[in-house]
Amino acid sequence: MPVAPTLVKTTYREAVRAAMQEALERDDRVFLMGEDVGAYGGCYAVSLGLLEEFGPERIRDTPLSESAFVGAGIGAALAGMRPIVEVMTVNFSLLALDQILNNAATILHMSGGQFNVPLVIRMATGAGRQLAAQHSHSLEGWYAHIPGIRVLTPATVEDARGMLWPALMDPDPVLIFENALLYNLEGEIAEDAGPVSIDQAIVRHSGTDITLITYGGSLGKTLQAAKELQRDGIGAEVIDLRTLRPLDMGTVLASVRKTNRALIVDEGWRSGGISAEITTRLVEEAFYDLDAPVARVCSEEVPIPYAKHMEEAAIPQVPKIVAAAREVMGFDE
Amino acid sequence: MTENQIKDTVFTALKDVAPEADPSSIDPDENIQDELDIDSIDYLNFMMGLHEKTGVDVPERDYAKLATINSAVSYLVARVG
Amino acid sequence: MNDFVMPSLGADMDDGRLLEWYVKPGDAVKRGDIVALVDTDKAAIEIEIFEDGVVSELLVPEGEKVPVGTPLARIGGSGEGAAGGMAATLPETPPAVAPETVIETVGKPVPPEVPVTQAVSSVHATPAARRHAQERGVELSDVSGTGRHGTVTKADVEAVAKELEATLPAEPEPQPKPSRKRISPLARRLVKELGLDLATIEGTGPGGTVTKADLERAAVPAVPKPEPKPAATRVEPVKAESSPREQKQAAMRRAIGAAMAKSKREIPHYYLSNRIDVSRSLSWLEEENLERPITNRLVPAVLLLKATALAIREVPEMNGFWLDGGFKPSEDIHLGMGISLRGGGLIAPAIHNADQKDLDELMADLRDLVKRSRSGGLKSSEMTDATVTVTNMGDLGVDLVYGVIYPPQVALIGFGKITDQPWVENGMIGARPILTVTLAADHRASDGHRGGIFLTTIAKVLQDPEAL
Amino acid sequence: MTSERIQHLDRDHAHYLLHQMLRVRRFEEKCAELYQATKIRGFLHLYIGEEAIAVGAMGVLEPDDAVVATYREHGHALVRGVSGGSIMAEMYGKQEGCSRGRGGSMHLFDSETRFYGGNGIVGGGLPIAVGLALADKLQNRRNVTLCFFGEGAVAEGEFHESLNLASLWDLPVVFCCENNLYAMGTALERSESDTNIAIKAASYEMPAWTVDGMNVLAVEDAVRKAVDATRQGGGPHFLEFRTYRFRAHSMFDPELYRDKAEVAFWRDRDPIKTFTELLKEQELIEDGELVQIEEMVAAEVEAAVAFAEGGTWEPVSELTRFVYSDGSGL
Repeated sequence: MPVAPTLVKTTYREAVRAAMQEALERDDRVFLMGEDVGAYGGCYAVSLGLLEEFGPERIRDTPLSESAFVGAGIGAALAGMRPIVEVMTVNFSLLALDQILNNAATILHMSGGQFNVPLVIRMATGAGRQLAAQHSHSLEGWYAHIPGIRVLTPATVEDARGMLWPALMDPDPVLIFENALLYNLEGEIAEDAGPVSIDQAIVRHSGTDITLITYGGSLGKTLQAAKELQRDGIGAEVIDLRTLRPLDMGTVLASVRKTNRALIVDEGWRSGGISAEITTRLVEEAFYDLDAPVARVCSEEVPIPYAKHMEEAAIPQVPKIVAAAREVMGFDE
Repeated sequence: MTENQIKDTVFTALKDVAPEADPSSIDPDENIQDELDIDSIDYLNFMMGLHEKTGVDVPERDYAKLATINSAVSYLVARVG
Repeated sequence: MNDFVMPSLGADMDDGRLLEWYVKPGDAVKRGDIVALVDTDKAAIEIEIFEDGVVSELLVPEGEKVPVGTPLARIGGSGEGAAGGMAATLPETPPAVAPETVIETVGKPVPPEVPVTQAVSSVHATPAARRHAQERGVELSDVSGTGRHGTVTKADVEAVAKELEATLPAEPEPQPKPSRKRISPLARRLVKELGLDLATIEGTGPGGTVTKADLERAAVPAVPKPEPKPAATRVEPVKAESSPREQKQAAMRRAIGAAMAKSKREIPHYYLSNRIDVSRSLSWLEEENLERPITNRLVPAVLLLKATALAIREVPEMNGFWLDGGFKPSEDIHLGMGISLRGGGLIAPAIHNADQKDLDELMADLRDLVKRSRSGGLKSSEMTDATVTVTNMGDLGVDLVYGVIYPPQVALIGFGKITDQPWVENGMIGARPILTVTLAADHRASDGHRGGIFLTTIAKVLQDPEAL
Repeated sequence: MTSERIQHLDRDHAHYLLHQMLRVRRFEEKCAELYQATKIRGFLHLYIGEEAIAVGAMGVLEPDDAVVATYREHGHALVRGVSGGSIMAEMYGKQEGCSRGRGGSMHLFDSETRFYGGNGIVGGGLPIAVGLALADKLQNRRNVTLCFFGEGAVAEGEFHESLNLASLWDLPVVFCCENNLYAMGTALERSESDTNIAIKAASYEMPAWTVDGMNVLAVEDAVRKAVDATRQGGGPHFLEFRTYRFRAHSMFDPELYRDKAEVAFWRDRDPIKTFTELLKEQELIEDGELVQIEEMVAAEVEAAVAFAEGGTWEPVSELTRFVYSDGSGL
């Protein structure tokens, strides 16, 4: 008789930390660098304790110079290391955008396949903590625009624990976006939880009437919305994309072909966002399977405001998702 | 079948192949194909319609004898019992 | 003797104006010397020569603008030992080569006295002006530009279009787009697959949209969907507006116009024709029809269709599609049959696998298609499946068809009227029923040689009607 | 240049240096010609006038050392050991090119010689060089990374971030600033508050010297000292080479920003011309030998062009190869 795995209670934060701890133990080439990852323990306390355990050579505090230390990560990866570069938040990653876009994503191709860049860049993303416009971006869809990199958006404790190792073993640059609101998320995972796929979406809730497609910080809200829809007799299937590049359209299409209706929930802005990409692919590949127009719940097209009620109004919320789903189903509220 | 009935039959058969046309409005001595802009298939369907309604089997070589409404009517009058 | 040509100083440089010669005939030049000043779109740049020699002739006078690759001067063999030391030891430089692309478009080197700019430059027009010109049927070369550097703008095109309009009978007002029955893509697909009549199905979705649930309600057992959706219960049915026939025709006119404009714009047509003696076919057909009841009779067009289908088997380059820059031949032979609709418009529904059908089957298909075309009962797959189109205009008295290919197909076969004509055979002249068959084919997919074989094959097959 | 240095100049080594400089010069002259004949497209930035720097520096390196360069890098690649044929083929866009025709003039890469590319973004290579050096240090390898960039990069944040990081972490990288006085068309004094670049570098607590970049022996001496010290664990070093490019910034440059007298002044200091004169004066080379070297170079350039001409176009079906290591387009 198979033995059920022992489940342990953990948080998203601890899961990321455990993943890094494991990677540092398993592979000498792995090291962590970023702003305040060492002595401070990480801006979100993700790397707390790692400096003591692995020393300053492998847990490197950097100056506030995103371009230099992300570029240095690229160089170190080119020369055989497996760096984990932590950019404190996606908002600061813009200072390193040149390195990510012009170097990390291009060198393999520009060198005719001679040099690959096995680099992992982790960063926090998302709004919801009243940090106003400069600290609330959700630009993961933006990064997913770039061929040459892989974009992961772990939304669960299992994924936070399991995505790092395969990302480090991937020969090409991988960006991991951790929604800052998830760090306190609690969940149970197997004590020996291992790697998870980094190119497949997953069905988090089954249903037959409408497919809700989401990822990252919006997964919880979408699952909540699915529960409410259930009370109305609407069976919503919730898909967690998990990776924005590659986009696992196979899983999405299979679901939409079943439900014939799709709603995308994305904390990014609507115009030109990942939701637009998914919509387009649905139109391209499942046009004749649709029974209603594809719908989206995205962030409003404003810089995210500070005031709590305004911020809440700006980003996707459960009632909005429920209302949009009902509209797709043909309800006129 | 009276001549008028036959004429009605011709009109009905024509309407079947050219539903948007009004056969009664065309010159009964003009060429039907030209007047109603119908092609050989339509014409064959016309012949089949007449056959179905009157029992007359028009051989191919006689097609020219049914080129106008008047000639078609007289051709049929001579053959319908 | 080598030519010194207008150099290319960047991918965006198409031509340059020779502002000043720094050398004259008889001057010795050596590799690396600056010999002229050239004005480009960006700035005046001094240009250098890459060989040693003596300037024998200046081909382009100062002030003239010439395309990249145009010879500017002739350079004779190195009369003087130019530089000492390093340069002198270099291997002789091959003549500078003009880029192939320029040679193609510019043709021969232009003699200096010709004002080259006019001879080679095409009309400068803004993208909006180009589109507008196309829409309004205005030739860009007829428009004088008032924009920057004489660029033709949309306003310029509009001015010419207005002039043209004044001289032409007024066009009818464009009809509003006919309203379309709202139907979900899925339901649309199912209607087609199940062969349902959309007109009989009532839409109960938002705005009267027909959804899969509506098809289920229409008691169609083939639609699989066990559990009804809540949406199905509470939406008021809204009737789609019926569209007037004129609007439908105007829409069809526009669609044909768009397809044909695309064809003329993109497809390099070539045309071939053959006169065919169809006496054997016709007499065989007459015999055959004598024995047939009226319901089973054949029309000559059937023989032509069958002959065409068989010839396509021999010359498959006529059958298929030009897609994504390449020819995709089709294994199946679906003949699109050009059928004109009374009152205007043209459609070309397909007779499927025409080469595998006997004459009776083809006749049945043809009659069925014509009938349904006229009454509007065609399936959309029949409208889109054709792999090649045949148009028979003989019934209208047309002698010769100059076809326009229906994209993305690659050929159109036209049959004219069968008329008695003088015909010479074995040195003797006689009257024979003659049919002219024409081929309009896409030169990207085939060439005239294959096209010729194709037409000859049709002629040959028609000489042996029993075998059809 | 000290007379002592000249006294110790070995005849073969002198010929090597001259040969290398002529290789770069003639190769690039051919590039200019081929560009105007439209064989080479894109941007073409020529190094003519600055050859002494790449030649003086590369001779000092060990095979496992790394090089990061800029978009003006034909000379660096050629002297580092990337074959002329594969460089020329790259500029032609042929798949036999050192980057399979994916990079062109600005993006020459070669794993054999640890040549980490020409970089098309000013300052973009500095952080990568820091990272390469970090990896060598973390893995206890005694390699040195040589990072070339122009003085225009000094205005970029990445210059300061990278120098700071390299110094802070004591990394084995030698920064080689090729100061040719113009960032495209912007003269140094029009873009820097303090035009003494070595002083700026020194403020990051690393040894920094200014070197005559038109003198191949001076370059060689300086790079040797810096590389040796860095390899011994002396941390990053900084060299500012004063030099001048004789040609326009790129092919499409009317050179409105500098006057001809200035160009003539620097041309008079042509590193090849002055070094040739020196060798003749010291009787380290004879006219016959000079002709021989030129012939060798001409043959090499000719062979490179023939190789590029004979190269093939990569099939378009391979377009999405090398976007990801597994060959997928994702």
